[in-house]
Amino acid sequence: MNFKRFITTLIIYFIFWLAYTTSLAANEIIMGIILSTLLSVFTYKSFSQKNPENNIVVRIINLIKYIPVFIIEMVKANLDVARRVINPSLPINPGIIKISTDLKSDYAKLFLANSITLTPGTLTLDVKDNNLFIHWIDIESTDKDIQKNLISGKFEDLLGGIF
Amino acid sequence: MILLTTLGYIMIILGSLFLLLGALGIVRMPDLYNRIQAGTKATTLGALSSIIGVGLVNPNWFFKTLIIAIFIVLTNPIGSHSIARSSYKSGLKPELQSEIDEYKPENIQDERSDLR
Amino acid sequence: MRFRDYLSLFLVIILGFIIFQAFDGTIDNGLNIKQFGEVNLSERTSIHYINKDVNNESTQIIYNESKNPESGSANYVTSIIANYRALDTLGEITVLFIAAAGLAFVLGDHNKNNAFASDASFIVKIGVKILFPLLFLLGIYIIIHGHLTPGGGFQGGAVIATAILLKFLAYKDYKLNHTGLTILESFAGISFLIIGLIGLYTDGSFLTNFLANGTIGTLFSAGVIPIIYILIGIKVGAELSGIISNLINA
Amino acid sequence: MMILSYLLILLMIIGALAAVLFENLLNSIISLGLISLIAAALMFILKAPDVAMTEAIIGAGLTTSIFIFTLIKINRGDSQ
Repeated sequence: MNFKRFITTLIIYFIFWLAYTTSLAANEIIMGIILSTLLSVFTYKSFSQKNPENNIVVRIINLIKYIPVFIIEMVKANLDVARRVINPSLPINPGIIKISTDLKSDYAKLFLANSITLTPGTLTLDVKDNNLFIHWIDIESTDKDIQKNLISGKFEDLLGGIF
Repeated sequence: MILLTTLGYIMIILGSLFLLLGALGIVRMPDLYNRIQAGTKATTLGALSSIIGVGLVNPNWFFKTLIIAIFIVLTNPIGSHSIARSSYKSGLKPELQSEIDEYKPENIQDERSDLR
Repeated sequence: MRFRDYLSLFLVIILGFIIFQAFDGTIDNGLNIKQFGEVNLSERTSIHYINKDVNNESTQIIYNESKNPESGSANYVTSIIANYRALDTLGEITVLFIAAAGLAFVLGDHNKNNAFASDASFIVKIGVKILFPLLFLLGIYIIIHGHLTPGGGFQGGAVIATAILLKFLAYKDYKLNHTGLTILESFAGISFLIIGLIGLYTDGSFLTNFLANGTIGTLFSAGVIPIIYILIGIKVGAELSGIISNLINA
Repeated sequence: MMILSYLLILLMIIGALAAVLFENLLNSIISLGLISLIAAALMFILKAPDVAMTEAIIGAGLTTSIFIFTLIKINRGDSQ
């Protein structure tokens, strides 16, 4: 039993429990601790990260850094959609491209794919090994490096730091 | 307190505006993939901002709305990815103007046997 | 006959003895069930309900402060489902059990393949990995807080079944342990009956609330209601998961 | 709130008609899910959150998927 992973899982479940109950009564907290311990005994192996590169403090700092970047990109994406939809000539030039990623862990790839789906003009079609297949609404460049920079450049370092 | 309430209502209105834009996008875009693009982004931010707005108007519910927001952010892109991928695999070709389609050679293996 | 068969025979005999005792008219502490027509109905509906003095009861019930109110559950829908009409609920979960059993009878071959030829895509798989425990925890939360907030055994059990459905959708080889499900289901059903019988012995009517009610609005309150709802949650969750598993793996 | 209820009821009727009129059974099943979802919203408007939760989870989630699995099985039996 990997104690570190177990404790991390337990704490995450407990935070979720606190948010579900939105109460700090002693009964609720005791119940939450008991239940999250039980649940993490059974699921910590599949839920937690195997060998994270950074320690927990760095990961949390990266997570805090990641959230505003993500929200700004999401708002930009919506403004982008609005711009394209309202424009009478419908300026789109779609295509499906492949970019590679340096991220190793599964969760990091998942969050990268989700972030790409929610950022301007891109939609992740599939992830295979180290490649992401992306439907791009307006192909700005055919050069791989520029594509990678434009699509996943903002997230890769932060996500690599979190997971 | 009145500031929070006002902020909450502004966020709800903004959210509905984004949802409206998303609906417009779904009508105007030419093919399924572009429609999903417009739909996902608009519904995610629209639902997110509406639900957090509700949480700001009624602060007792804030953490619960935060949980709903986390679930939306996690599940919405997964769902749209799933729809896009399965329609590609079942043979719906995207309308491509520049003919760039690097996903094509990959679609031979592991066809998931869906309906029929 | 194996040991298991003897054990079940023994349990059935004990249950029959208990029921016979309950119906026996010779026990004289008022707990016996009388013959049809001899019963004074106003003694039978609900003891607390009959003893309540409506005219002079001017105390308001205050959330988180009032102690030992009538049913003790802050969510009055729950107090009806798991207290006043608990016998109906027992019938309802029996109906669900019969439905699940019928489906298992028709389709119950667990050795066949999954309905899907291959795993889902990478994103769905990893997403389910994150979502499954959180949804499971949500289901447990809904079940445990059935007497405080909207929701309860049926809803929470369905949420848990949905979480398991997600696992089935994502992983081709995911299999449920049907023996375990059966044990959980039987345990929940039998405990429900035993709680009812304890109520019959201590307070004279089946499924009475025989525990102290506690302060209304706290987690450990409402006596027997949360226990019944947790058992219902276990039973509903196990049955719905069994239905899903039968449908997919048959 | 009244107008919203009427709109939702109208949508429900449209969904029910669609469920009957669609040629493809998969479309009918999805319309049924839509009906359940709107019914859940209506239950919430009528201040019955317990029923709304049950309707949303069982009606829109579990029943739809169970119908779809049944459909998969029926189609498989046809082809063989």
